[in-house]
Amino acid sequence: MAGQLSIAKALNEALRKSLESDPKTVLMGEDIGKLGGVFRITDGLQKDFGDDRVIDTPLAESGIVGTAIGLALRGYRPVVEIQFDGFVYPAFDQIVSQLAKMHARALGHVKMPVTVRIPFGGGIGAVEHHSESHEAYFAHTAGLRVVSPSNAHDAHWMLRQAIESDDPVVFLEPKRRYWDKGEVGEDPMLPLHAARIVRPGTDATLIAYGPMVKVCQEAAQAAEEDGRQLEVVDLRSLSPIDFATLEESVKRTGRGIVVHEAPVFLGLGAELAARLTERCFYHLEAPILRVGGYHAPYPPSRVEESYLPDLDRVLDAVDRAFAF
Amino acid sequence: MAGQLSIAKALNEALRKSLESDPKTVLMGEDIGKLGGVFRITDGLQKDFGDDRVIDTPLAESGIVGTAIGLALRGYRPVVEIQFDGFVYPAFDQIVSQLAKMHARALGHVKMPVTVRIPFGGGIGAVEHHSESHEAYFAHTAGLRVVSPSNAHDAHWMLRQAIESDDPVVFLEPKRRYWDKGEVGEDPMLPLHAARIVRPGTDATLIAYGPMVKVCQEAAQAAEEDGRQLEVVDLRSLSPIDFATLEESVKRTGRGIVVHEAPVFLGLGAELAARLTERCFYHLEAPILRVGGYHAPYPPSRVEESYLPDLDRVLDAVDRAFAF
Amino acid sequence: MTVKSTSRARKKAAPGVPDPARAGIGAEPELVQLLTPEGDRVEHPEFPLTVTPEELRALYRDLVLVRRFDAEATSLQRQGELGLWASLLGQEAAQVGSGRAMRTGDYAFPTYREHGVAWCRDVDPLNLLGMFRGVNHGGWDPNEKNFHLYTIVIGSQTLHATGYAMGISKDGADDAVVAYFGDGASSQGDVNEAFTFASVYNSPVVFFCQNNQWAISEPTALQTRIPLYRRASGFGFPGVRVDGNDVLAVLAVTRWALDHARSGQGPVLVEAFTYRMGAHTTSDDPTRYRQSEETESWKAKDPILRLKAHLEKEGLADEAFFAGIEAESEQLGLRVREGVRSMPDPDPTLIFDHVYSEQHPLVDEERAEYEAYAASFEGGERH
Amino acid sequence: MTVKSTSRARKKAAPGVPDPARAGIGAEPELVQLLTPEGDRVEHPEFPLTVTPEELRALYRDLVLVRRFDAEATSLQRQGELGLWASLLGQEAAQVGSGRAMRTGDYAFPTYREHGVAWCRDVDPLNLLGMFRGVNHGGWDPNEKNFHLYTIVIGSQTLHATGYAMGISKDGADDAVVAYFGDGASSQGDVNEAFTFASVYNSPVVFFCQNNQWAISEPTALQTRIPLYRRASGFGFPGVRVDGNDVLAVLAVTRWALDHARSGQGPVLVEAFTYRMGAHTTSDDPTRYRQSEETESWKAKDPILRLKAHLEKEGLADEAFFAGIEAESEQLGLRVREGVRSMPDPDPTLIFDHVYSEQHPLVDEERAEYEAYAASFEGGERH
Ligand SMILES: Cc1ncc(C[n+]2csc(CCOP(=O)(O)OP(=O)(O)O)c2C)c(N)n1
Ligand SMILES: Cc1ncc(C[n+]2csc(CCOP(=O)(O)OP(=O)(O)O)c2C)c(N)n1
Ligand SMILES: [Mg+2]
Ligand SMILES: [Mg+2]
Repeated sequence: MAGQLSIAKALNEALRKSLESDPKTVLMGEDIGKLGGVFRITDGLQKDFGDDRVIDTPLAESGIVGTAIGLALRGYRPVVEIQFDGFVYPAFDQIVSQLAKMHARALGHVKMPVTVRIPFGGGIGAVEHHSESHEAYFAHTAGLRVVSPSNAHDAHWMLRQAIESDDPVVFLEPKRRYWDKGEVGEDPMLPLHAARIVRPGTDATLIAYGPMVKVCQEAAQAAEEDGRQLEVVDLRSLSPIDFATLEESVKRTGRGIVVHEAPVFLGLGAELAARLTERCFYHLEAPILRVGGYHAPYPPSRVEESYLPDLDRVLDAVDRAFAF
Repeated sequence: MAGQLSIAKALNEALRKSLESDPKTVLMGEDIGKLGGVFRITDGLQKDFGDDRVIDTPLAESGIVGTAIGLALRGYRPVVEIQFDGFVYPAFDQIVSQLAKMHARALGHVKMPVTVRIPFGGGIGAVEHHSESHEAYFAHTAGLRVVSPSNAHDAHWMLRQAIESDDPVVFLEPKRRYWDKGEVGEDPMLPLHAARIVRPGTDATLIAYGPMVKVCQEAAQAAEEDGRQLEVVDLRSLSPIDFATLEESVKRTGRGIVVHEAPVFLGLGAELAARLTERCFYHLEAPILRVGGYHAPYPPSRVEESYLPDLDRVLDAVDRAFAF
Repeated sequence: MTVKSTSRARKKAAPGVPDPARAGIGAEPELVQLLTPEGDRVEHPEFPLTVTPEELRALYRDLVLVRRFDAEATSLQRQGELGLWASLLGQEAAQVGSGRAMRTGDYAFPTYREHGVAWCRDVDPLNLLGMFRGVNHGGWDPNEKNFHLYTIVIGSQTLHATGYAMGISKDGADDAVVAYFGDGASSQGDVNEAFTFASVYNSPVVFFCQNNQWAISEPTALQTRIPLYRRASGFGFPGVRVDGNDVLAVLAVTRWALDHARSGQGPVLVEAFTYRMGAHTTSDDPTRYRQSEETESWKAKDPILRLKAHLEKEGLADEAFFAGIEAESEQLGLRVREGVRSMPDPDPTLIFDHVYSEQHPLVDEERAEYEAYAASFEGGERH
Repeated sequence: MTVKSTSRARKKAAPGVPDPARAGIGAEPELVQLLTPEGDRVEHPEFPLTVTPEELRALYRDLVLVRRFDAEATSLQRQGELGLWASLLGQEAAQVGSGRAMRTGDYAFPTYREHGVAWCRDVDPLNLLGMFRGVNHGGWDPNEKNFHLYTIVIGSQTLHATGYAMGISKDGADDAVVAYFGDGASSQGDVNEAFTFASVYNSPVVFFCQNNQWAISEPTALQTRIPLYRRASGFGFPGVRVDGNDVLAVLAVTRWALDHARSGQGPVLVEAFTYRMGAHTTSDDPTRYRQSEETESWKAKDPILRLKAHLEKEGLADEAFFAGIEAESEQLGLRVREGVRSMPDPDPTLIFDHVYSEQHPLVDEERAEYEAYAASFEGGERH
């Protein structure tokens, strides 16, 4: 790609490339046509590819995912946009009972190359239902792949890889980072489900994905001033998880801290902590700690900063890890 | 109650008592009237309380939960039956976005005393969608309380306590144990959200709920022959979790093994392992291990025995815990 | 069987198939209207209405004040006092007409745009602004004015309304419920399930659909290929399309519908045919998807102008009256401005306050952690 | 407005309100029938049908063999060879009539009861039994015979069918889809969303509702207060109620509907008015909720007897023919019995085989763990 792109633009380019390279690729969703989606991720695509391939749908999420499944059965490769995280639940049955299970039900005779794009997470000062992090529901669901990019390069290439995958992929877009810019390289560099060490360190491992990677990088930066070298791992893939990379890192540093916006209770950090503890038991100087949202509905925006993990809460957890 | 009751009968009696004691209690669901529900849990109740209080509904789960919410707003206390675990997903939006959040949305001005009864779990040789363990979806959702009894006494009293609660409760019934009989005492003995040590032991703590409690008790029995004293804790409440009881037990035994039918990956065991490790770090002889379902759709019934945790798989985990 | 026979059958059926192009097209014979855009009263055989001059003036006052409140909120959003606003501009008559048709004991289940209904239910306008400012998610007591919390997840509230109506039947009360929703919402499974429950249980609920022609950027033709009010016929209850910019017609039709519902005849679908004059919300940009000509053409149907024209033609209101309303709306604007600006930010511990109504150890624990953590900052930032 | 006016309006509307008691009541004027229960041919102006004696005999054969297969499966369940069976007894004509109306390129989306449709699509009956025996969840290749997997979650498949039909339109093909569902399913949000998508996109899908009067223990009146075929009118496409026990009428109506759909006129709803003669499934006990009189009364409308009567009256089939069918159905029964009994149990590692189509580290890891664990048993149980 030419130079620096925002995550939003990198996604838009990825959809364009996918529409160009495979005539069976179709986009479906609410307001994705003329409007280009409420976040403009599909901006200009209906104009260029026609409303037969960039399809504005009736206002019904179960209908969107359910008909996408039917299109996939007919040989299409639908990319579905859910307008906001909080509006995917009406489609939950189609995602969990149909999309995720169809391949197994058919003993492999049919494939479900459906990508479900969801802008997720908070920090944008929105009203209720527009700031949720529900990745755990999908990651717990066998049959789905769940990924989330943290930067423009990954946003572009991971979306293309997700669309090319013959399995259903829930693609979680860090909406509050849509306008962050970054270089988009000429090739993906990593397979879809590999984690990436975005900052090497020796004293503790910060594990994050999507919007929290940036927070962890800032925390690591600040920690350096306190003389602590924190390693930061961008998970990228939430299901499956690249435990090999994580295990190597945590065994090296002896400490792990998982950071996500989703509520801590049964959030992704629970699985990361449980499994890494099992794999690294004798290397741990402290338990794997978790920094995340509270067990409460996402709060009104005027207090969301207190709900969301930030640099200070991450460093507070680092202190606790060292205090053990 | 008079002597030994099956779990099914204990539940039926609990519903009867609730209908008698509070005129605002109403039961809603598919086939709960003349048929008495596919598991006969509501047997005879429509006959005795009328179809105005024991309501057969149209075949639409979102409609059932959504109208139950409306009835609650009007001052009723609905007890909803979802016919099988796999059929709750069409109601997921109403449960997660409405039922769970209404109290907070109203800053406490309205209450949601709605109980959602769901027969859950496998082992009954059923077809697809009839054997799922999806407790993690609900436990991860703030605003809901999630409980599951393992015996007739708890089935009876916990259901009555759930119905009396002013918060929404997801009540998970261990369907494969419906016909197990047990004594039902004259009073609950424990608050709804307390765990119970059902077998004291010194060497390791087995943590289970619902259908797996029996398996763990049998495993503890067998382990005794190998000279191992396993403590068995019946969680009873999945959200909130009685961590005080668990922490005390695991610190005492130094080992913990969580057993559930749900897939291990992001199952309830993940949260239990992560939190207990944090609380008991220096007392652990081994990581908290998990025995559960695999990351796969619930399999055809002819192979479900290989999917479900059993005595041998629990003891295998115990061996691994001791081998650390 | 021959091809001939099937094709004949097809020809026979073809007329029965409605033309998608007709979806949402206005000025249909079945559109109930009692006041023309020019402000002239017309009669409708099924929906006669007698209103006193006082009532007419009161309705005019509602319309003007509601519009003023809405305009104030829009500018407060521009000034950064609100994070978002969903304007009802153009839909005042649909909301005031239906709101004024309700009795005190009736109950309204709104979307996020029913500011005019809230006004008629006597809900303090400032209550509506909390969620748009981000200090709460609604937070008022729905039972105080029988006006439920705003619902953002499209369609959900129609089931709550139906359940509430089922409760009314159980209580043997003669109240009724109005379930508000939009043209886009008509596609949601929940709304159609509400139609089924309400019709099967014959519940006292009026489904009030404001067809404002748009669901964000999507025209109604993307939700239905026939006029929306006809949806009701598929579920076995009456549907009526009313001129949503005619406050008198909306009042008459909604009164009839509520009476129909409360008298044990079950649900009614009212389609108020109107127009969203502004953006979907303050974050929306309608120029990307609709022609200004369309918006212009609807200006001529403005709900306030036509009632004003009527009052003037009939000499039912004088300068003093209009001046009085002007002054009153200035007052309202002022009160709203000051009220919003002085709305305090909530304490962060609000996060933990109403997750459950009963004690919950995890919430207590996280609250305690949060408070200890927050306390550690006393005396300035750490980093 | 006066009470008088509203009450007048109410009286006017009352007739428009259907009587719930009428829901699902049969023998209505609009019921399309071409063959009376006595076996006499009648004409229907909109659905003429010319069938050759060969076609009639072929349909009779289908009906008999489908019923025989179903009976065999029921007894195999009793013998413990199947864990469950959902019998189609009584619905043979609805399924054979619609199944035979389809072309090879058309596509069927069944529930869990469409054994007769599967038969017409030339699906090996043994394929259907795997999920009821518990050796798989379906497992056949849907694209081999354009017959999708059985769907258990009520209503879901109507959206898959609609999406598939959207794909047909994109391909510019003239195939069509039949989406099967039941009277109970008509209440599900998914089914009504399918109606919206299909009508808005004008997709070539026939919604084929077998109204067998019951959803487990619930009569159709609990799902709708008017005849189900009228649901279509609320979405703007044609609905037809056909005698579901009349294979000729179902054939004619479904052919017309498919032709209507494939010729670019969009969806059709066909309500096949029939009856579930047996239990919901082998685990159900209908004596708890319905009268044997009702079941008896439907015996007189048996789909097979009426076609047999017709063949005999018209002298279109002789003893030899009927004897031949008998022999053939014996053969089928034998083949099914032996086929089921010799169905091998799957290897437990099937659990891991098709979770994903591409490599997945967690599944690989759990498979390896399972295999190592299973291996540890070689040489007998541990406890
Ligand atoms: C389930 C769900 N999906 C998507 C959205 C996002 N959204 C908010 S308003 C809206 C359009 C609603 O249109 P309509 O029902 O006509 O009401 P209007 O906004 O025109 O008043 C959409 C798609 C939502 N709030 N809920
Ligand atoms: C979403 C969902 N809810 C509940 C069930 C349980 N269930 C299985 S069949 C059935 C009744 C279906 O009735 P109908 O649609 O009339 O089809 P029929 O069985 O009569 O052929 C029910 C409630 C289910 N399979 N799926
Ligand atoms: Mg609209
Ligand atoms: Mg049925």
